[in-house]
Amino acid sequence: MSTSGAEAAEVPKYTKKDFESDQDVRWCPGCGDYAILSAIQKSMPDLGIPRENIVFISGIGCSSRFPYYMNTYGFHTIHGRAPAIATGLRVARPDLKVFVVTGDGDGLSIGGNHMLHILRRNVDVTILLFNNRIYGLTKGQYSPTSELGKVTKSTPVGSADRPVNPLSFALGCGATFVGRTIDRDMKHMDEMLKRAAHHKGTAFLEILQNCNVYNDLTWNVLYEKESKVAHELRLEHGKPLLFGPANDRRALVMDGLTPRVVAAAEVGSSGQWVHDETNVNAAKLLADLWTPEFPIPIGVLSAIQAPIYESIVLEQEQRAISERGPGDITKLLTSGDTWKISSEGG
Amino acid sequence: MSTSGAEAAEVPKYTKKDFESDQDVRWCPGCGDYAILSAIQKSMPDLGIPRENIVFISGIGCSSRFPYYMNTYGFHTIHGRAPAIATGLRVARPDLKVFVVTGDGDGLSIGGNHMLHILRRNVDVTILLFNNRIYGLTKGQYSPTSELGKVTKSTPVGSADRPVNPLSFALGCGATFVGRTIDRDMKHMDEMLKRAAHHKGTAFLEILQNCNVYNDLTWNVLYEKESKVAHELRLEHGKPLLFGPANDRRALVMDGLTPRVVAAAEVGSSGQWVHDETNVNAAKLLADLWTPEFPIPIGVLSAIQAPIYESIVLEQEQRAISERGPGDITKLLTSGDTWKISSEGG
Amino acid sequence: MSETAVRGAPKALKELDRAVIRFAGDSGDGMQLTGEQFTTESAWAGNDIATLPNFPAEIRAPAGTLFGVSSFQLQFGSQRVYTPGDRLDCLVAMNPAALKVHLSDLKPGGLLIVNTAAFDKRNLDKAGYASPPLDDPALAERYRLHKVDMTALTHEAIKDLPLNTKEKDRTKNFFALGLVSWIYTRPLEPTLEWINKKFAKSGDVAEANTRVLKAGHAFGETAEIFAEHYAVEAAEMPPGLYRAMTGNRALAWGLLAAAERSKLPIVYGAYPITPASSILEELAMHKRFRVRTIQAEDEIAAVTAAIGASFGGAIGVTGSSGPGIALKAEGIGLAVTAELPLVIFDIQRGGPSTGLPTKTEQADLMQALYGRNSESPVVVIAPATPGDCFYIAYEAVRIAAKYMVPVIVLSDGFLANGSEPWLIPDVSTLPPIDIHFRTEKEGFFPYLRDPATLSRPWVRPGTPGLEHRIGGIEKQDVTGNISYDPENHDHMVRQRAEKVRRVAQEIPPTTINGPATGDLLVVGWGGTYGSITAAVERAQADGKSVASIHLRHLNPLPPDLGHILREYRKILVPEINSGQLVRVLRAEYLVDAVGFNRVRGLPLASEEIHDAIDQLLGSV
Amino acid sequence: MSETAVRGAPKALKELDRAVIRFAGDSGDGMQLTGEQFTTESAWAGNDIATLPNFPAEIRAPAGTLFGVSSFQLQFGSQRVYTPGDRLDCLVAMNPAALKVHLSDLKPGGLLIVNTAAFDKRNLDKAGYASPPLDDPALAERYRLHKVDMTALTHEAIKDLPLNTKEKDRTKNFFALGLVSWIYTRPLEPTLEWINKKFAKSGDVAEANTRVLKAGHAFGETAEIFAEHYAVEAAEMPPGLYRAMTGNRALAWGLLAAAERSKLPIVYGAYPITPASSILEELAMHKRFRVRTIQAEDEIAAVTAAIGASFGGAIGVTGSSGPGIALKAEGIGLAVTAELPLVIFDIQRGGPSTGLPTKTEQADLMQALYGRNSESPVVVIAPATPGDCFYIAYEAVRIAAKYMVPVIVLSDGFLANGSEPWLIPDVSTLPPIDIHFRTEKEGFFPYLRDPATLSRPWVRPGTPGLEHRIGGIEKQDVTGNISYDPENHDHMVRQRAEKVRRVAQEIPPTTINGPATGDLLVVGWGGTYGSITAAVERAQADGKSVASIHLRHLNPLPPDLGHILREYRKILVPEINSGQLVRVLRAEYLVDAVGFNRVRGLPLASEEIHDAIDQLLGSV
Ligand SMILES: Cc1ncc(C[n+]2csc(CCOP(=O)(O)OP(=O)(O)O)c2C)c(N)n1
Ligand SMILES: Cc1ncc(C[n+]2csc(CCOP(=O)(O)OP(=O)(O)O)c2C)c(N)n1
Ligand code: SF4
Ligand code: SF4
Ligand SMILES: [Mg+2]
Ligand SMILES: [Mg+2]
Repeated sequence: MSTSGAEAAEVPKYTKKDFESDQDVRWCPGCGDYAILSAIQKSMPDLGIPRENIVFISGIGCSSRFPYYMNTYGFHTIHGRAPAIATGLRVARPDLKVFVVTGDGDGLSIGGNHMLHILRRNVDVTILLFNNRIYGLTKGQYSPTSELGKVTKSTPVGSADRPVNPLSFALGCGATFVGRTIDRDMKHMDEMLKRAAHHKGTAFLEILQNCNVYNDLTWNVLYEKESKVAHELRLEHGKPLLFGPANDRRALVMDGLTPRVVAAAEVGSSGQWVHDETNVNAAKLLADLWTPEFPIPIGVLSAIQAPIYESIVLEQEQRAISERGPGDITKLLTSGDTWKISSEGG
Repeated sequence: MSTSGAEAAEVPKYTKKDFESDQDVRWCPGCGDYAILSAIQKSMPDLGIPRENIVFISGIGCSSRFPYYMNTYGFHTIHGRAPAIATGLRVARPDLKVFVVTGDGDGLSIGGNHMLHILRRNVDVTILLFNNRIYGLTKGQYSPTSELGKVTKSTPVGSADRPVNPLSFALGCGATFVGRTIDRDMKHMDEMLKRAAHHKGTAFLEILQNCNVYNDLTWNVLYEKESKVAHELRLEHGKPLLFGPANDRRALVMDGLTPRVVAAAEVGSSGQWVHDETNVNAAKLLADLWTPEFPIPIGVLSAIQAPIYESIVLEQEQRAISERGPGDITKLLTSGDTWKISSEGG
Repeated sequence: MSETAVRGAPKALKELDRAVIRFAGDSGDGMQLTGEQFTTESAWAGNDIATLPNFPAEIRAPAGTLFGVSSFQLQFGSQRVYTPGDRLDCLVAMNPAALKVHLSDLKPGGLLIVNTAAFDKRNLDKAGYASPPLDDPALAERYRLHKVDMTALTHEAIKDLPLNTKEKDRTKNFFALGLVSWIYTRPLEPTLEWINKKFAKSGDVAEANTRVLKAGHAFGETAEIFAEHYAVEAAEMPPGLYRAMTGNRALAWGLLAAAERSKLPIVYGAYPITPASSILEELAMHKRFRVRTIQAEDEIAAVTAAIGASFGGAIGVTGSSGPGIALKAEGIGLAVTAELPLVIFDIQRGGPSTGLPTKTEQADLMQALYGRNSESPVVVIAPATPGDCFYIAYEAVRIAAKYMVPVIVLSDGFLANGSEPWLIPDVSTLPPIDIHFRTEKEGFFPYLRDPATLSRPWVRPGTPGLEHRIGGIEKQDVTGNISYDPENHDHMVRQRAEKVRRVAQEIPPTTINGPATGDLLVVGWGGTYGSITAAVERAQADGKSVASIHLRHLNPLPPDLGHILREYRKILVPEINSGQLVRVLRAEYLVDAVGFNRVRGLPLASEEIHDAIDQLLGSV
Repeated sequence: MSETAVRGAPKALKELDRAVIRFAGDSGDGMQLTGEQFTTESAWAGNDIATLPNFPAEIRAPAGTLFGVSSFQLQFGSQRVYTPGDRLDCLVAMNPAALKVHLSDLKPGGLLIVNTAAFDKRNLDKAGYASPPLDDPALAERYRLHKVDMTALTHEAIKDLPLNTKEKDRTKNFFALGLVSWIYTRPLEPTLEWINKKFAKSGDVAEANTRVLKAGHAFGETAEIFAEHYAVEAAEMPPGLYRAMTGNRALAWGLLAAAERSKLPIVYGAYPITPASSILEELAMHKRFRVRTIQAEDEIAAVTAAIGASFGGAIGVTGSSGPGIALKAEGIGLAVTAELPLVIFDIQRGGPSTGLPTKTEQADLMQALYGRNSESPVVVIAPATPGDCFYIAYEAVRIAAKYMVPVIVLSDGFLANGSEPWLIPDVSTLPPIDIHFRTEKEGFFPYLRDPATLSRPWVRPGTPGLEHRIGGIEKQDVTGNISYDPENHDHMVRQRAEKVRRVAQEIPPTTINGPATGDLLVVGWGGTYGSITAAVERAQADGKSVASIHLRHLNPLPPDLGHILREYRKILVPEINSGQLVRVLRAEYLVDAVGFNRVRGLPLASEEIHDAIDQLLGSV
């Protein structure tokens, strides 16, 4: 099934404007969410799906205010439950294109269990996780992605929890599409949003986002031009894993089962590690990499095909109907052990 | 902190009997849980911890009935929450040795979120997950570890969900100890139980368990002598990954980033893949392997050291006290902006 | 029980108007099956019937233990039977533990049939008998004791069949069934048919069960020990086609009927839990009705998945028992404010917390009414009997869709597993479930209310031009836009409450069982319907001025209720809780209603209710 | 407000006995800080004070928008001040949106001070003003309007300082503070001290704020436009050392006191949620008290972690707001049946569902009483004022530990953020919290109950010889072994209920504010204490036969309550919900209590309560 129904309908020519709702946007001035909103609105026409067949589901958080600003169907639900609601919606309506917008707290703290299960079920939903490594809406407590030792309102002398890596977590849950992009890189966001939206099955896209009020510049290493060039590793299917400035190109290579960074010059094209989106093992290795020892991978880590939960559910229904006809309650009620009591009876 | 307190106290010489409670064991005759119970009772004396400093926490399920049968402190709580309860207990009482006993439903379905977070926090708790790939206590519905297409009471024409792999999931959550053993291999269980119990931080041990009533022989490949020899891959730190019968020894090797099975003879000791418990990348590769293409890894996949949540919490407390002295409520109440109102006042 | 001799039977055949029988044995002894078959036979005989299965929380509790005892009780009669019965006319005890646990419920002079083979030292110890109870002469004095070595007789009957001892042993419950079937002159046909269907593939097993069943029957016929047996005439029941119906199956089938009539798919999100799991399992077998089941990761996902389905234009339904319903509270609150249809089945069980998973209780009424943050009103209804669950489920869907509101259905473990002969309805006579999704753009607002029901329009995503956003934050009436305006909030709180109040329009006049005015009114709800009715009819037979009413609608309450309550000098409210409905009635109508409350995980005994009536009237 | 001229002041100094002031502006305008500083100044002046902060759910709502308006209201007086006041004597509006939102609350003839600089076209549009409101002559007729270009005056005062325009702009709220401080003759010292402490590191900013504050003050002194200003004498207050106290800080500090007196560590498990988060944040700063905070992954983990801590022999505490409390229901049920101490803070907010996160409400009473599966009784108490939160938190721990029972504390958003001058108590005078963990093996049973409290023994794991297991399945009394016995279950249900009833022993006699018998009794609970008391005292002043009582204990209810209720002809129950306590009282005592209910996310206006009293009495 998937969203075929949607693709069937004939589609007007849309522009970004067509996806802007009439609601006041209520984020703080300077919030990274503005850029993401505009990137998503911009990417919508590319879907080739009638606007009325698109639904945005979110939980609670600054990020989760998102659906109000999209001129599509939308549901701003409760904290952490968007993946479950989206699952129910897809089972009821496999003809709709469903997006989930969530945050590092909404999706990985209170919503962690639903995230695990939507990923393993591979429900055909595009999940956009805005990761600002903080609880924004509740005014600045640390989140499950905050660095160990993070000083926040709720951790005046530093947090005691090791953070979860959203990509490693998603891969450990069996995700079929895992990617990462940045709020300050419009072009890359646009690419990634399209890739994620077109994936069949659950697409998990982490969007590094700036909360300029409670966790400003947490991703600065990827904001400042120079450090971005030095540390960002662009993943492209079929391309070798090279990064760094032209004058100091570096290569990521495997040394047995341990990744290493070497001067690009040192490795012949044979020794290069060529990115393969279909190799989940490689994706798991890449997901764990971060500065300073390693570059920061940006792009599609993994994209594979696997059975889709609601497709199987609907196939089972179709098969039952085609094999034995649609249900008939009267037939059912009178089936099996029954007995008559005639009016004289008793 | 960790369990030092416990180790300090002087310890009587225990036998298995000392850990058997007076409660009737209420599992079905033939249930794999009996073997696990006896293995755990047997392994207890090895801990060298006074019985009164040991606590077993469980959720709900056949497996979770476990604490009643141990002559230690025990708490049979609610479905899925044992990891959270154990976290609170450890923060209150870092001197206690805490075990969590859970099932594939309790620990990975309703309890998935708490499992994620205890693993990333690395709370010093030993988690024993009895995986029978079914909901036993509720009489046989499929579980998150059941195979795709599994026919059960709740899925008469087969389940539509891809299962979660407990080991891959745990590794994706940042687990510091991940292992697997089998209810029908007393010796291996004993080894693994001791390894897990001695680990500092969260130890995650999957115990393959037979539910002879609702999912009999689901692990048969590891029960039948011949197939066990053919498919079981024993992981031992520092030993090469070899398996299979003597007359047909096979080796697991890496071909780039893809594991392959080859005849053992073909690979020189140089080409062998030597198991290294401290290499998480390797563990993630191994966790995904299963028959028929690959052998089934049994043993300790990964064991590393990392900061322990409650140790940091307690250190912060100790530091605060040693730097500024214990709290004094009267001092606090009268600190900061205060003003006097004299009886004449007003 | 009135007995009248009947001539010409080889053995004296006495006629009874009702009988209460309990089969009790090990979890492994197949007592549930035995009881179910005996029920079917009695149904064929045209009796009215009520059943009470009762089994341990453990899956297969170790053999011979007290906590491992499983039992099945039923009452059948030639008149209307309201309950499985309080005290037993006949107890079949397959082992010492069963005898120990159940003997106290057997009437003095009652028929006691024991399988002597199971009374060995080991079993006696496990049951905690110091001395063999069967040797105690007092037992034979107090009851009509029949010691039968069922095991031996069973093996004898099939010694030539190629089955191992364990397999042969397993058929002995059919010996008991055959014997008791003879004692109460039940037809064996239905059981014989069942055997042939069930064991079609394994001829020997079919043959074995058939022979053993007949052997038991013959044993009663011939053995000297049974001086008499009994006939229970067919009951006066409304004519028509009947089937046996259990509460959970009826709930499931009620949903199927609703799916067919509403022409909408139903998405049932559930996480397994006793005693609700069988609804999920039943629905999963009927995919042809476009009922889609989701076994969710937990109860929160189950209810929110159902909400997602309702948002998508399907009927979202979820089901669980008390602990799971507690977890759904926040989700239900979302449906309240999003004003989406949602049906929630709560199959109540003993609590608090994990409590008594396999036992029945009525203690979730307050949770259904108030178990959410803030002012979060929902509709609450409850079935009266297993068969009534069919109509309640259908009604729940109809109301939820018509008013765009969550409806909680309060069933319980007794209704869920209990069964009754059920007159199969003509589904076309059920009130229609008309769904109209809004499609006109003109003048559309997400919270523009229907003047009659106050319900907002239901829009299917996919409808061009009606794209809109809803959510859990307070919203402006009509437009649905986020609003923090104080007056609007107060207004919305009242709108949501008034919408639920309007559901009173759907409630038929309350039927009063007894005088329209009098000394005492007994008010009940849910699964206690049978016990209360039986007790009240007995009191009426005693000539007391007593009536009873049964509430199927608990929120809103029937519009005529306040008036009715004032027509009686006293009001008694029996409940399997510490007094919940009674508090609601006192608060709502300021009447001095008193509760009768026993929380034992069992249905209320009508005898006790009858005594409570006497007491209260004594003090009139 | 009574005014009397005072001689000899450069400008007429009139004396008031109370005044109600509101500072309103953009979220970015620093109105909360301005209000807090004005509060401190008034505290120094010896007034009694009540405050009402009010801010949008959005973190930094875009400038100039209506939903982005943030305000801080306070009432200060020379007599007891019970509430932040209903209608305003003075409104400071820093921009058009603030004017639009708040003007209607200003008394006719009230003082209206606006920052004209913000009244440009863009802001007027955003506020939805078609025409400039300040040009409308009606405004100046209706109110004492003062147009002040605060922005310009601010920049003027610090033009020579090396700060950029944005930084300079940010100080203008201190101009407003200085001006209003002059108008009400407040001492500037506390604010000057605050500035120096706060900006110690950045001299220029300190200098800027100081100058701007003084400039505002001087402006009032010199500018022609202000003909008069006001004095509010110090209030008659019990002598002693005072501090300003907000409700959430008081809850946190109450726990610290309990930790010190009980000598036990406290484990506070919480998941952030408005308006409860600041309790977690406050506690996290006081590790020296052996209070350990766990920011859990969700509310379920928060409550169960607290339960784990209690099992370990610490005081387990958890806190949240309505939606989070709903999620804790199942966990609380476990504590009920495990009979472990547990304290739950519920800082109520507007609902249902996500509702109005930053607004106040009292609608979780029913959830606290009944929001769990089955019969699951807990103790419920509620603070009356911000300062009372300190005593309530301490009391909650004391009761939880003494009775081995969960205690729910119902605070609300108004109490949580509101502040009052608080007489600092001598902690040693608080009732002791004696903990004795059982250590004797002799005769130990996990559910052996104390005859006075019915509480079971608390055993610290680590105690040799007392190894035992507890759990959520029903258990036999005394032994604590799993039991499915029907009679035992009924007995345990009653034991758990009776244990909670016994807590009534802890409740002091109810104080009646007014005549012990009369025409009308007003019954309140929680944060409405102030509004009700003010309204009732006004009615009493009018010579009405009215009294009021305030319930800090909601379950169990005070033993003397039933008797008291019967001494009045009418009973009024004002609540910020649809009528919850009123239902409890009607059900419990069968009295015809009527509710006064407004659910606007705001405290009840004492004026409205006063009117409700008149109405009800009118009908006496
Ligand atoms: C059940 C429940 N618990 C807690 C909250 C409070 N809450 C709202 S959003 C949020 C966290 C938001 O963090 P994140 O998901 O990272 O979103 P962000 O604001 O950072 O974009 C919390 C704890 C809530 N609304 N509901
Ligand atoms: C809140 C709640 N939901 C559901 C249940 C019902 N329930 C009890 S155990 C269980 C699953 C048990 O499966 P697993 O954890 O694999 O344990 P097993 O019985 O297989 O050992 C379920 C769904 C419950 N007790 N509580
Ligand atoms: S608080 Fe942070 S995340 Fe939220 S809107 Fe403001 S800047 Fe954005
Ligand atoms: S149901 Fe299965 S898991 Fe449970 S006790 Fe029986 S055999 Fe063991
Ligand atoms: Mg965030
Ligand atoms: Mg299992």
